[in-house]
Order: sequence, then C-alpha cells, then structure tokens
Amino acid sequence: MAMYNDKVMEHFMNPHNAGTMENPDAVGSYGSPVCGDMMEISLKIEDNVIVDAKFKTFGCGSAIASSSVATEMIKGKTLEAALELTNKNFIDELGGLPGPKIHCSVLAEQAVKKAIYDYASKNGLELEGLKGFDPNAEEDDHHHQVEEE
Amino acid sequence: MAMYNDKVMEHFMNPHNAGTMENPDAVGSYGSPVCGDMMEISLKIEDNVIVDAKFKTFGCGSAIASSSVATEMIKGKTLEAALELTNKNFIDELGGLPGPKIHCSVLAEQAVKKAIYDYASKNGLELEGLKGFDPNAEEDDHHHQVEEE
Amino acid sequence: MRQVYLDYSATTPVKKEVLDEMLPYFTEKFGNPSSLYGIGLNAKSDLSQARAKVAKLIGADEREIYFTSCGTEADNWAVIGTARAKKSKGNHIITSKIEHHALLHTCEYLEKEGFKVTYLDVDEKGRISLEELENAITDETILISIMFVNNEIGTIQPIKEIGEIAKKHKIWFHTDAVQALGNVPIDVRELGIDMMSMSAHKIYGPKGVGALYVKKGVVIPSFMNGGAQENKRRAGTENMAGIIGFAKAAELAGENLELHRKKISELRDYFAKELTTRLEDVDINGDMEHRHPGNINLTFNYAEGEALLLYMDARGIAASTGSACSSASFTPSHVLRAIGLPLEKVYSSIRFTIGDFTTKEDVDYAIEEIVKIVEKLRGFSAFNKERTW
Amino acid sequence: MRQVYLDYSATTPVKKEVLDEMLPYFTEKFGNPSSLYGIGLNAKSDLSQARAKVAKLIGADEREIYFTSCGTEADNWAVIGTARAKKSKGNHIITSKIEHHALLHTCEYLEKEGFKVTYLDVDEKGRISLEELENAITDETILISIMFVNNEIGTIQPIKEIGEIAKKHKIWFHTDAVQALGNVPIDVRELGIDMMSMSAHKIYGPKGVGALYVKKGVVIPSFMNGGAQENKRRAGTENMAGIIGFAKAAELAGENLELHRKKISELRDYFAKELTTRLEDVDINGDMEHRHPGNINLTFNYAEGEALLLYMDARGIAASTGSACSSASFTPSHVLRAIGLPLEKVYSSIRFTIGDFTTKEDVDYAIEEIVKIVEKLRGFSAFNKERTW
Ligand SMILES: Cc1ncc(COP(=O)(O)O)c(C=O)c1O
Ligand SMILES: Cc1ncc(COP(=O)(O)O)c(C=O)c1O
Repeated sequence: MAMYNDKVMEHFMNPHNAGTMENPDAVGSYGSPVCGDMMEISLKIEDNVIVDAKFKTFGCGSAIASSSVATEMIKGKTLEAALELTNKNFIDELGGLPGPKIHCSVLAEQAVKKAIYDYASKNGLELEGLKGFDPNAEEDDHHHQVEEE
Repeated sequence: MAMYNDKVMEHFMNPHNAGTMENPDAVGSYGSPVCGDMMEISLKIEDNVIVDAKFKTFGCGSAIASSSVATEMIKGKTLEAALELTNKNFIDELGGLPGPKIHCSVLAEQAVKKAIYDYASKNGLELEGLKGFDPNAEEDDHHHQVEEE
Repeated sequence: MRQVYLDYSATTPVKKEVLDEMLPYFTEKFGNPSSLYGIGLNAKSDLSQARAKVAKLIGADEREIYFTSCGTEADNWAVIGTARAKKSKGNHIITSKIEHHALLHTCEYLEKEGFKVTYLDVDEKGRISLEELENAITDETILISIMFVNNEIGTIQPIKEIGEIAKKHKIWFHTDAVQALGNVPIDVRELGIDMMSMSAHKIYGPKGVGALYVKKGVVIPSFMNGGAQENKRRAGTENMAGIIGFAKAAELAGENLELHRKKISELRDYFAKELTTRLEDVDINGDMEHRHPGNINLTFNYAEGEALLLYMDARGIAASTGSACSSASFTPSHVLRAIGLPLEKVYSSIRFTIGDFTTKEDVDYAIEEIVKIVEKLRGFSAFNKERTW
Repeated sequence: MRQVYLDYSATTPVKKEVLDEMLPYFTEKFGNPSSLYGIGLNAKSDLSQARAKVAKLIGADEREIYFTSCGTEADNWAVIGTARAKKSKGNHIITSKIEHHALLHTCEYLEKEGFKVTYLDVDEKGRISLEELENAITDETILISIMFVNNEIGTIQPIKEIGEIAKKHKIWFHTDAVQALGNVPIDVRELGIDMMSMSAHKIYGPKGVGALYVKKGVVIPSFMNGGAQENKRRAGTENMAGIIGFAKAAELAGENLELHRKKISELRDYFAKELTTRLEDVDINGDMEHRHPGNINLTFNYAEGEALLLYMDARGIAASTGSACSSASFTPSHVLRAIGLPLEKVYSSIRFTIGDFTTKEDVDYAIEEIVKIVEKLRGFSAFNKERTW
C-alpha cells in the first residue's frame, strides 16, 4: 500500500516539465505558508496557444504530481481551453488523490490561471475564462474550503 | 510460585487432626460469613491437659492449615499453656502466611479459646488466660482489625 | 500429571494460527502505521484489514471498530465517553448489578462526579427485567449499559429487546460483549447496539488488545488523548502485532462459531450432569437456556471455594471462583449475591469454562478428581446439610 | 535495494532476545496473573520479576512501576490522575510548548474542564528556562510536567534542576521519558522525579505496552477502572507477553546503555557532518550538547519535507517529519515552531534517528542518496536562497 497511486508516484518521481525556461511569455505563482506549498508556472505562448510550460514547485508529492500533469495538459491548448481546466481534471488525470491532498491540486489550477492572467494583462486580452478571477484572492481560501470536504 | 509456602500447602493438603471425635470434653467454634470461614475445635482433656484435638473447618487454605497446626500445637499442652498460643505462633509454625490471609489464623486462636472457655465454664475453672475473653465478641471484629495491616 | 484448563473465561491461550500471523509484526513488519514510508504504510493497510475482520464478526462496518488495549478500556471509554458527550442532555445511567468491575467501577467513578446510576436487579437466573429497565428510564437517562454475557454465571441478557427499548427512548445502548464474542452470534445492527466492548484474549487472541464498536453517528470524545491514531479517537501507537492477532482470532471465531458452540456446550452439559448426579448437594447457578455455551457455575455446598480451587490445582485442574480479576481480592462475588445466593453458597461456588482445547478425556479426569476433592473437603467441613451459618 | 531505517524514534523492531522471552506467554504460559492456580500464579510471579527489571533501569523500586498500554496512557494517567488527586489544592499545571501530543492534548482536555495550563516557551535549542518555570509557579500549581527528551529535535531538558524546583515548591513533577528511556541514563531518585512515562516500543520492545513510574507516596486515582490489577491502580488483564518483552528490552537497554550511546552518537555525528558539508543550506535543529544520542533533525532548505520523505522511501530510506503520530495529519510541527523556525523551514525539516541496527554502510548509503534527492528537489523548487515566502 502506498499513500499515492502509481500514476501520481510516476509524475512525482519523474515530473514532466520541471524547471524554468528562457524568456517565458507569462509567469504565475501560487501558494502559501499555510498550505505549505508554492508553485510557479512559466508559459511560452504563440497565437494564444500554450506551446510550452514549465513549473517550479516547493510542495508535497501531490503538489509536484499536479504540477506535472497540469503543465502537461495545458501544452498545446488555447488559453481559453487551458482556463477551463480545473483541479478536478488534474485529479482525474492522476487517477485520484488522497482526501487531505486534494487541495494541492487546486494550487496547480490557480497557478495556471495566474500565469494566463499575467499574460492577458500584459497583452490587453479579455478572456472569458478569467471573468471573476481575482489574482490577489487570499491564497488560503481554497485550502480551508477544500479541507471541509 | 505459589500463593502459600510448602509447609502451609502440606498442612492444607494433608491436614492433621481433621474430623470429629466421640464425646469431646469441649467444643468451640468460631467464624462468620463476612470472613468466609468457620471452624470447630473439639478437645479431649485430662487433668487440665489437652490429650486430643480435632477440627472441622469450612475455609480457605490458610484457615485449614491454621486449623491443622493449631490442633497439633495444643495437643499435650495444659489449658493455660494452650491459651497462651496466639495466631502469631500458628503463623510462625506455618512459616508465614500471605498478608490478606493473616486473619484466617486468628480464627484458629479464637476457636481454641472458645473450646477451652466452654470446658472452663462447664467445669467451673478459673483460667488466667481467659481473663477478658468474651466468647460472644463480634466475630467480624478481628477481621476488620487485621485487614488494616 | 494431566493439566486440565477449565477457565477459558479468564483467558485463553493464543492459537497457533493467530500467533503465526502476529510474529512478522514484531520484526520485519515493525513499522509504525502513522509513518509515511513503506513499512509504515504497509502497517496502515494491514491495520485496516484487521479492522475489517473484527467488524465482520459482529456485522459492523470497518470504520466502526476502534482498537483499545483491553476490554476494560473499551468499557471505561464507552461509559465515560458517553457521560462527557451527553452531559448537557442528562446525568443518568442505567446498568445492572452483575456487570464486570470494569463497568461497575467506572459507574462508581462517575457517581462521585455527580452522575446518577441505576443498578438493575436480576432474577435468580441472572436476567434483568425489561419492565424494570423501562421504568428506570427518565428524561435524564443518557446511557443503558447491560452486559451481553455474564462472566461468572454465563447468563445471556435479552440484548435485542434492550436495544429496542433504548431505541424507542433515543438512549445510547452499550453492551460489554467481552464474554459473548466468539461464543454467541452477534449482529450489532440487528440487535440495535450502539457501542460494544470486546477483548482479544477471551477468543484465543493475545492479551492487551480489545476494541470498542461505536456505531456510525454515535460520537464520544477520546478517552486517551494524544496522537491522531484510530481516526483521532484513540491515541497511542497501535499495538500492531496484538491487533493482527485479534483480527485473526476474530476470523477464526467467525468461521468456527457453530462448531465451537456445539462442541463446548456438549462437553459442558456432560460435565455438569456428571457432577450433579455423582455428588449430592451441587447446585447449578444461572440459566441453562440463555447461557454461554462453555460456562457452568456450580455450588459445591459445604466445601469452600478457595480450598476447592487449590485442591483442584494440585490435581492439575484450573478453574476459578468468579472473575479472575477479583479472585485475588477475596471478596464474595457480587454476581452470585445478586442472583440471591446466601454467603455460604457464594463461598462454595466455582466457575468452569470449557474451551476449544478441552477434550472428553480432560473432562472425565476432572469429574473423577473433583468428586474426590469435594468429598474430602466435605469430610472435615464445619458445615453440612444440618449446619450452616 | 538496501533498506535503511532511520526512524528509531517512531518505533523500533523487537529484538530477537526480547521476542524469544515473550513467545511462551502466548501459548504454554498463557495464564491470567489474577488466577489462583499454577499457570496463573506463575504469571503473577513473572510479572513481578518483569516489574523489577523495568524498575532497575530507572533506579526505582519494583512497587513503583505500573504497566500501561503505551506511553500515551502513562501521560494521560499522570496528568489527569494528578488533576483529580490534587483538585482541592489547585488547578494549575505547568508544561512546555514542545511536549508530545499525548501530554498537550491531555492538558487541553483539562483546560476545557477549567484547569489553567502554562505552556512554557523554549529557547532556539529547545530548552525551557528554569527561571521562567519558577516564575510560573503559583499557589495553585499542582503539577510540573516537562518531557525528558524531545521526540523531534532530541533536546534533553534540565531534569534534575526541574526536579529541585518542584521539590522546593512541593509540587509533583512528571516527565515523559518515552524517548529518554534506554538512551540517556535515568535515576529517578537522583533526578527528583515523581512520575515518569515510558513505552516499550521505543526500546526494542513490543508496541502496546508502557509504564508509569509513580514514586512511593505519590497517590493518583486509577485512569482505567475495573479489576484489581497493578496493585488496584490499573485495571485490565495484564498484557503478559508485552510486559515480559518490555522487561527484557529494559534489561538489555540497561546492560548496553553506554555502548549503545557511543555507537549511535558516533554514527549520528558522522551522518550530520557529511550532510551539512556536502550540501549547502542545511541547518541542524536542536542542541548538540544536550541531545538524544541517535537523533538529528535537519532543515534541507528549499526542499519540501514530504517530497523528501517519499523520494527517500523510494530509495529504501525511512525517516520522518516530526513525530510519527502527526505525520499523517500534515500539520506543521509545533516543536519546530516553538524553537522559532519559520514555516518554510519547518516544511523542509526531517528527523533522522539512528538505532542499534544501523550500520556504517547504511549511513553511507543514506548520505549518498539524500544528497542526490535534495539536489533534485531543489532543482525544481519554487524556492531558493533569494526567494521564499
Ligand atoms: C515523547 C513521547 N511521548 C509519548 C509517546 C507516545 O508513546 P506511545 O506510542 O507508546 O503511546 C511518544 C511516541 O509515540 C513520544 O515520543
Ligand atoms: C465481561 C467482561 N468485561 C470486561 C472484561 C475485561 O477485559 P480485559 O481483561 O480485556 O480488560 C472481562 C474479563 O476480564 C469480562 O469478562
């Protein structure tokens, strides 16, 4: 028995897209001392399509694995399509996460959103998927919210 | 390890003087439901000397062993000498009794005293050792008294 | 000399199959189930399988089983836990006069804190009256705790009916099933039980491990404060080997229940019949209809209990006067008193329990020896048919 | 793959000599020590020898040792027992911020009942201030409970000085010595300890058995109500095999104490030195002077703790973030917070404990692997020298 399933372990032990890139077009970071995780996503974007993504994460197995699948899943997607991805999609892709670790996947969703928000602001883009998104929202909110589950 | 020492066990398993006699010269019984023991001592007395003693006891190992040594020790003794014997003597003879079982040896002392008292009353004897002896004393008294130890 | 153990209610030896399952948990599989690495996570998963096995024996869900260090802890926890959880509702507890000391002394402890406890009487067979139970209920009643099977006389209580009364009045129902487990069929749902105490060493598992079944929805605070073990409800590093042993014992008990019951009750009936016919003035205490299949409690009038035990011990036969826990304290059995026995009969009573390793030869040997012993002790007893206190 | 267990503070495997002594108590020697016949009386006598062995390790008298089901129970009993025994004297307890949850949660439980608890600060090395302790004492103070050795950072408290202060003010002094036992010399008389908690599974004994030392003259009520076991102070059928194992483990610990201390502290020092020189930005937490001989607690800045543990586990290395009991709950260590570590350092800290079965090869292997793992995790960490929360 293990805490995480094989797929999570694979993404955690051999994460995809770990590291940084030269001159990213967008960067977004998300995390807080309270949840104990911090994630930074860098994107290369061409014609509103994410052509490359990298992450740097300080966090547990679930945070690292979520970072890995999230960067993998947004690659090749339009910004709008990437914004539609939620932590649920990452969890599904990972084949599930243990209950107390669900919130770590929210981290990835939020970091992606922040990176795209960064890009949209710099380039004056109005994206449907960013409506209502508050980049300065208290980072602990999702944490408490999710822990109630 | 055993609850009782070998000497006690020997007197308990093969008690001396167990049973009754024909036409005893004196009988004394002592015991109470509270201590859970009852002992009856019968004596044959010639010239103020105990020539034979028998006991019947309903009681634990310690009560039976005490009955055995008590009857053994009083045989051949004058009434005065027998009255001088205390439960302490029986315990010594037995090589010791476990703490919570000390009171069972008091039983033997009291039964002996009651038997001699019975003989003294029937024969109008005044015995030094019976001074202050109350044959109707509450039988539970010694019990509580001794348990305090 | 033959050794004949007839005290399975005091404790049982650990079965070989049980010990075999336990052994790896002392050495290779020694991980702490709270640890995040391999041997810890394996321990955690084995723990949950163990929980499932115990749950299965009583028809419960795995998540309703909380391991404890013994039946005593389970009793303390259920009663004190309820007292703490329900103190705003009321302060009245109903139990019986023949409970194990683990229950009675816990109730006495709470009485000192101001709780009110009703100790129900039992009839001469050791059963409570359902009517008295129902009459004892007040608005303040927060718990009914009635043991499943009595440890001295083996009497089985009307558990299902008690469960129904408890449910009707919305009162939690706890039962001490330490002697029932593995000896009578138990389905906690069908019987309407909210909490139930168990102990491994009475069902051929190791000493030092027990469990409390706590029905989903029944919430009592921890008795042991500390780490987050047992779903945060019982702190302390888990006794892994013990728990694994308990689970295996529970599994075996479930598989063998009918055979076990049949085998031991037949031997028990034979034993009782022989002794009561071959000796005069031997009484059977308790209820032959509602009874632990291996238990028989006999009064050998005019022969004293401790003396009987020691003479039997000298012949290799192990039995007890009442519960093991109180045999060292030499106080007359509160259970035998409660069914109305006068003191001299209490002092002459012995509990025998037949178990899985008892053979016909054992029983035959015991009968022969006991007959001789009783006759010997009666021979120089201060009491007889005519004379008693 | 090599398996390197470096978490001896979480739990230890049972030593072969210990298990060998335990085994007969599951099968032939299964008697209940409260029973009056042969195997019961033998168990009783073995129990008292076991008590003597544990007593010897700490300089106590046999009658001052009460067996419990674990260290947690001993802590609960000492604190709640004192609260009940001394409630007419006062309602104030002094403890520290870095106690084990078994102590802290018990204090919190009592706070809900109205008790006042002072949680002393510790300095950056994890030691309390004797001056603050003395200043915290009021007329209402009934207990000082300060742990002997901390389970996360290994810091040893000035126990003797605390004992003197307690004595001066006539206050009972309890210490949780679960991590100290078998690792530091203990003489309860010399140290002025009134109550002391112990646990077998930290000294190569079985899980599920512990003890509370209670000095003659110190009287606290039972925590577990029921039978008359443990001189009427702890009910429940004795975990014989467990107790025998505990005693053997205590005996071995006493015999090997100096060798054990020397061996594990040398390996520990080597391990810490290699890691702190071969890797940048690794901090040692705690106090190198007053420390558990096998403990080292390291902050691998910028690498996250759970990730570190899992990567290590994948390479066969077992260690932990703080105490095992809380590792599953993912809450940042209260101990590391109390010594002043910011959260990001707390999240990057790992406790290693070297034990009797650790070899130089194990340590060398672990060093190599940990260096690689830390470098890998730092390679894609969101944090570094320049950037943190
Ligand atoms: C300091 C300390 N106290 C108490 C305990 C609890 O001991 P146990 O696991 O035996 O309940 C532990 C270990 O878990 C500990 O390290
Ligand atoms: C009915 C009953 N309840 C509780 C107990 C206590 O169980 P344990 O010895 O596991 O504490 C016993 C046996 O000792 C028992 O027979």
